[in-house]
Amino acid sequence: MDTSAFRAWVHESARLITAEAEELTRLDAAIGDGDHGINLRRGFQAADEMLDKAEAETPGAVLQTVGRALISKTGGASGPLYGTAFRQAGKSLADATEVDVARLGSSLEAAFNGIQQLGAAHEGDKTMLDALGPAVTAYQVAAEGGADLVGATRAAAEAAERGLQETVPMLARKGRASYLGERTIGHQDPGAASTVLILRALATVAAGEAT
Amino acid sequence: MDTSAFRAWVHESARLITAEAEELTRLDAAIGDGDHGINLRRGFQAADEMLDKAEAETPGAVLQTVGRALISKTGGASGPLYGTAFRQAGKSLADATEVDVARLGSSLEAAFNGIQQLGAAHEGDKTMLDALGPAVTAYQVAAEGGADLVGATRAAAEAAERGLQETVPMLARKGRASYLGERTIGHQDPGAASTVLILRALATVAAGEAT
Amino acid sequence: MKKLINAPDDVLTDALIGFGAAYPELTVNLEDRYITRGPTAGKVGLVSGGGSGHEPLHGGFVGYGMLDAACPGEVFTSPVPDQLLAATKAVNGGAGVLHIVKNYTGDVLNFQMAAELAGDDGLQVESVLVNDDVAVENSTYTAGRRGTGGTVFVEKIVGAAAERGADLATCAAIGREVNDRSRSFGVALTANVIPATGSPGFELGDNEIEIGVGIHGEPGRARGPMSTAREVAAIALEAIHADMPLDDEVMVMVNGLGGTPLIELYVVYAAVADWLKAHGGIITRNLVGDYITSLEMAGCSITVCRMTPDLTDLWDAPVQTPALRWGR
Amino acid sequence: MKKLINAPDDVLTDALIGFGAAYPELTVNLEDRYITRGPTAGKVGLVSGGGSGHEPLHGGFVGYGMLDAACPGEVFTSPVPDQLLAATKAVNGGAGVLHIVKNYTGDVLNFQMAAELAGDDGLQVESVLVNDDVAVENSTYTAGRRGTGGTVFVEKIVGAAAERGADLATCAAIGREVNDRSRSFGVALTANVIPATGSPGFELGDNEIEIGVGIHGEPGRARGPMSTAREVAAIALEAIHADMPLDDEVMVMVNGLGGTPLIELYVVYAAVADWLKAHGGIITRNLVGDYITSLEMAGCSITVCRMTPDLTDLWDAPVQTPALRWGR
Ligand SMILES: Nc1ncnc2c1ncn2[C@@H]1O[C@H](COP(=O)(O)OP(=O)(O)O)[C@@H](O)[C@H]1O
Ligand SMILES: Nc1ncnc2c1ncn2[C@@H]1O[C@H](COP(=O)(O)OP(=O)(O)O)[C@@H](O)[C@H]1O
Ligand SMILES: [Mg+2]
Ligand SMILES: [Mg+2]
Ligand SMILES: [Mg+2]
Ligand SMILES: [Mg+2]
Repeated sequence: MDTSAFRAWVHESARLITAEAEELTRLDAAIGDGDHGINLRRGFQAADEMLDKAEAETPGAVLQTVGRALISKTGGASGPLYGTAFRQAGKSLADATEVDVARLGSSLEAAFNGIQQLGAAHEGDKTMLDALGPAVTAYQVAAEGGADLVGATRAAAEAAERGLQETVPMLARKGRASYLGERTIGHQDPGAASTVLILRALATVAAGEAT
Repeated sequence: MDTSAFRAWVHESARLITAEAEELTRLDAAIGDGDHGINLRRGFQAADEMLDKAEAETPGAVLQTVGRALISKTGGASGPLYGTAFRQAGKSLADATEVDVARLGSSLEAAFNGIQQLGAAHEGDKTMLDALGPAVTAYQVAAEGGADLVGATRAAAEAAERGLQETVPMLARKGRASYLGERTIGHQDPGAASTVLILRALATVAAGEAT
Repeated sequence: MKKLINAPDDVLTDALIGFGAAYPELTVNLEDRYITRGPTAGKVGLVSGGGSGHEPLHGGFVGYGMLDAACPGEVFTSPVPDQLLAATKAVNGGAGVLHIVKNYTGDVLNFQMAAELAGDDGLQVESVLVNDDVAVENSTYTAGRRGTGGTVFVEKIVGAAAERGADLATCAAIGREVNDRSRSFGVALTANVIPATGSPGFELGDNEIEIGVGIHGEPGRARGPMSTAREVAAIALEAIHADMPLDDEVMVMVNGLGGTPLIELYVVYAAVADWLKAHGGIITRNLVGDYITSLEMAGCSITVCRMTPDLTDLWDAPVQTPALRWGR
Repeated sequence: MKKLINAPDDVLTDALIGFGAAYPELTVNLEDRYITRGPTAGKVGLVSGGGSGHEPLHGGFVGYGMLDAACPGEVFTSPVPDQLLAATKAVNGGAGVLHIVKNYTGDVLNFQMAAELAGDDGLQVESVLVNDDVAVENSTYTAGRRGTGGTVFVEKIVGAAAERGADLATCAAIGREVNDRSRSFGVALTANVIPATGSPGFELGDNEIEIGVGIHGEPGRARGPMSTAREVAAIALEAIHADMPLDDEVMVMVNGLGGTPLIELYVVYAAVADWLKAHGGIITRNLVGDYITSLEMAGCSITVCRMTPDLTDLWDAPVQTPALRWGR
């Protein structure tokens, strides 16, 4: 994937999140404060616009620009978390102008670690990590099994989707949802749902299917 | 009517107003602020209790005690108006220990004048005067025609009831209802409705039917 | 009915007990139902009162620089002459007592009786009638305009004058001047619920507002569709402007009716400031918050007073009450 | 949705414009979204912030004796690091800046990032985390207790200390002490409506209350039947008492959540005073009113702080902000 593919990923993410903003907000209303879709729409639209104007000439620069934009514009818990994820992913790409399967894998891992360190959540706490964690693992398994970018990103997106479903029976232990304790059981985690969208956008772009 | 009959009138008025408080309040909610029943129940119950303790030994003293109690306890527009009515009626009886048809008639007229002077309303303004005015007239016509206390008070109560019905098409020009202008048309005036109850209590007592 | 009360009949007593506990610098007379800071020798005493449910009015305005006593009636019911008389006597410092009365038949009659009784007892009593609500046509066919937000301005400004030693006639004259220069207009988004009845004062559709509502939920000029803060501000200011030109130095109050979040009042204030600017008005002083409420009603009222340098000076004078404090 | 706004997306901007117009003594930076009174040379700068919808918190507490700047996020959404950083720089008087942060993941993370960025720029930044809400079990299985009413106490008391020249470490220590001594508990009678979504945060039956509700409408410990003010006060105080004994000198805030009439808060305050008296508590200071709200939610929260003579002295120190004023 080259710089323009990474730009396309961000654009497609913004498009999907905008389209699904109400659903994300609805999920957050059930176990949080009902603003996740609003927050991410604001953040990703800003990131997309900022990117249009920015001279980000490497994939790493693109992701770091997005990270900063998300941090500056999103607010809430998800802003710093996703912002950090994109910044760390971008940093891990250094100056590369072309990103191969392995490199993308380690940048996804860097994203995971960034969220993990900042938010101090663990898989099973019913957060975005419960979609991202399985996705990173599935990606790496696929890549080690010889999958190309298309296959590995599809595996990641699918694993994220399964991870999202697995948040349903979980009891939230981080973020605002944790105040609800038992009452979070039976609901999807909104952050896990947005992670699915971002990874779906990645798979779409890798497959060359983005609009 | 002797002192104890006047006491019985007050007691019967308090009973009727308490029984009809919700209906009076409902009428006031439609074109006022929904407290007429609450106000008068508070006022008449206080008057009734105060009378139990007071050494009012003439009909005039009874009515003046009631008037003072109504003024002290009712609040709203109706408190001073009814309070003044009872005080003026009481004053007009001076030291009489027994009140005959004619004397009761002039005390009702004193009550009317008291309200009229204090509130500066006229018949037709959709107030308690629209029940009391016709009642006073009917009482006097009956008395002049030779009716006894039973007949004259019955005539008064019946005329008040008709007067109340006639408030329905009227446009309120005094009190809180006046702010509604046209929107008062089609509703009974709450103060006219309470006047009917007080006069009905009088007729009941005069007929010796009070419980 | 969902209210933080113990029983509908106990609301006023319980609230007075709580108020007294919260403000130990004031005295609550539970027997005679008034709140006072006591008499000040040689100063005109200021007494106001009216039905409860408009808090902080009037109890919240008792204190240095404003009222000497407030007489709360039952919710939305005017106080009775006895309590007004007791309060009048309690704040008499020898220079007479001024009654500040909102123009409602009940308030007017009860204050009038109290004033007569006080006069019988040899007290000098004057009264100022506040009737600033332009939503009511001021005709001979109504009880006249209602007293609403202008009351806050009257109580503050006369309070300052009294504190500075103005005599009874002067206090009354200043009060009347403030009233003459003040106009209000209110809009409700939801109805309030009187504790004693437990049901809403009126029914409003999901997309309806009551335009020109009174502070007891008395219906107004008309119902209209829910509109923006800018439109609501324009409706209110146009109604006021039609009655009193707003193209000069004015003081503005954007007042919450009890159930409106403060953030919305800021939004309305921005719209009011904009409208006035466009019409040549200059806001020299303002209040934004809940000052004269209508229980939990959502909505706001806008009050404007055309200022003079003297009135501004009195407005700026120190005030120390539960609800208004500055300058000392 | 019935709100006095122009458009859901414009609420914060319009409110900031209105706030700025209403309080010309403060500066509203619309670009970077903060409210400030500017830096004071040699004084520790105090910055707080959080989602909007809790007015007067925090903007209403900017001024002499309290905050130097407040950063409002979108409604119920924490502010972003950029605005926190801009505000931090704007109030730096050379003695460092203290961040007062309510314990919500979003607030914590955004403030943390801002502090790091400020540190990179050579600024000295400390932060105090407020987590006073006993309705949340303080366990390793949650994000920890929420910051609610105690924030008002922390901001006022640290504000006084900073004004008197306390250094950054001392300000932070005092802030933590106030937080350690403060506990809150909230009860909702109705839900609020976020402008951007237009629908209630939760559904409550006609006879239900949410016990232990958060200031964003986060559900609490349990739902219960509608009960009296006395019972509500007892539920809240028992929950607090179980966590921190209330048998000593305390400051109490009875805070309205936005849609509750002031008269009801007085009734609750009477119940609180009664309960504390019966349990050996002595109220030495109090606040009754809307200080940290949740849009139009009906209900109240009760916050208690165990006082020391030093804290009382700082509490009594002069404060001049839109929402709290005394002593100068
Ligand atoms: N400590 C954390 N670690 C990882 N993810 C978290 C953490 N806290 C919250 N989240 C994620 O953030 C999501 C909520 O984001 P959002 O609604 O935008 O923020 P807020 O909770 O501040 O309103 C949750 O669904 C969860 O996935
Ligand atoms: N000026 C007046 N003259 C005579 N009766 C009046 C006048 N104003 C009001 N009333 C009567 O008072 C009644 C309302 O009484 P009430 O509801 O107890 O007082 P308030 O209007 O203060 O709430 C009206 O229905 C009307 O009959
Ligand atoms: Mg959220
Ligand atoms: Mg009435
Ligand atoms: Mg009334
Ligand atoms: Mg949020």
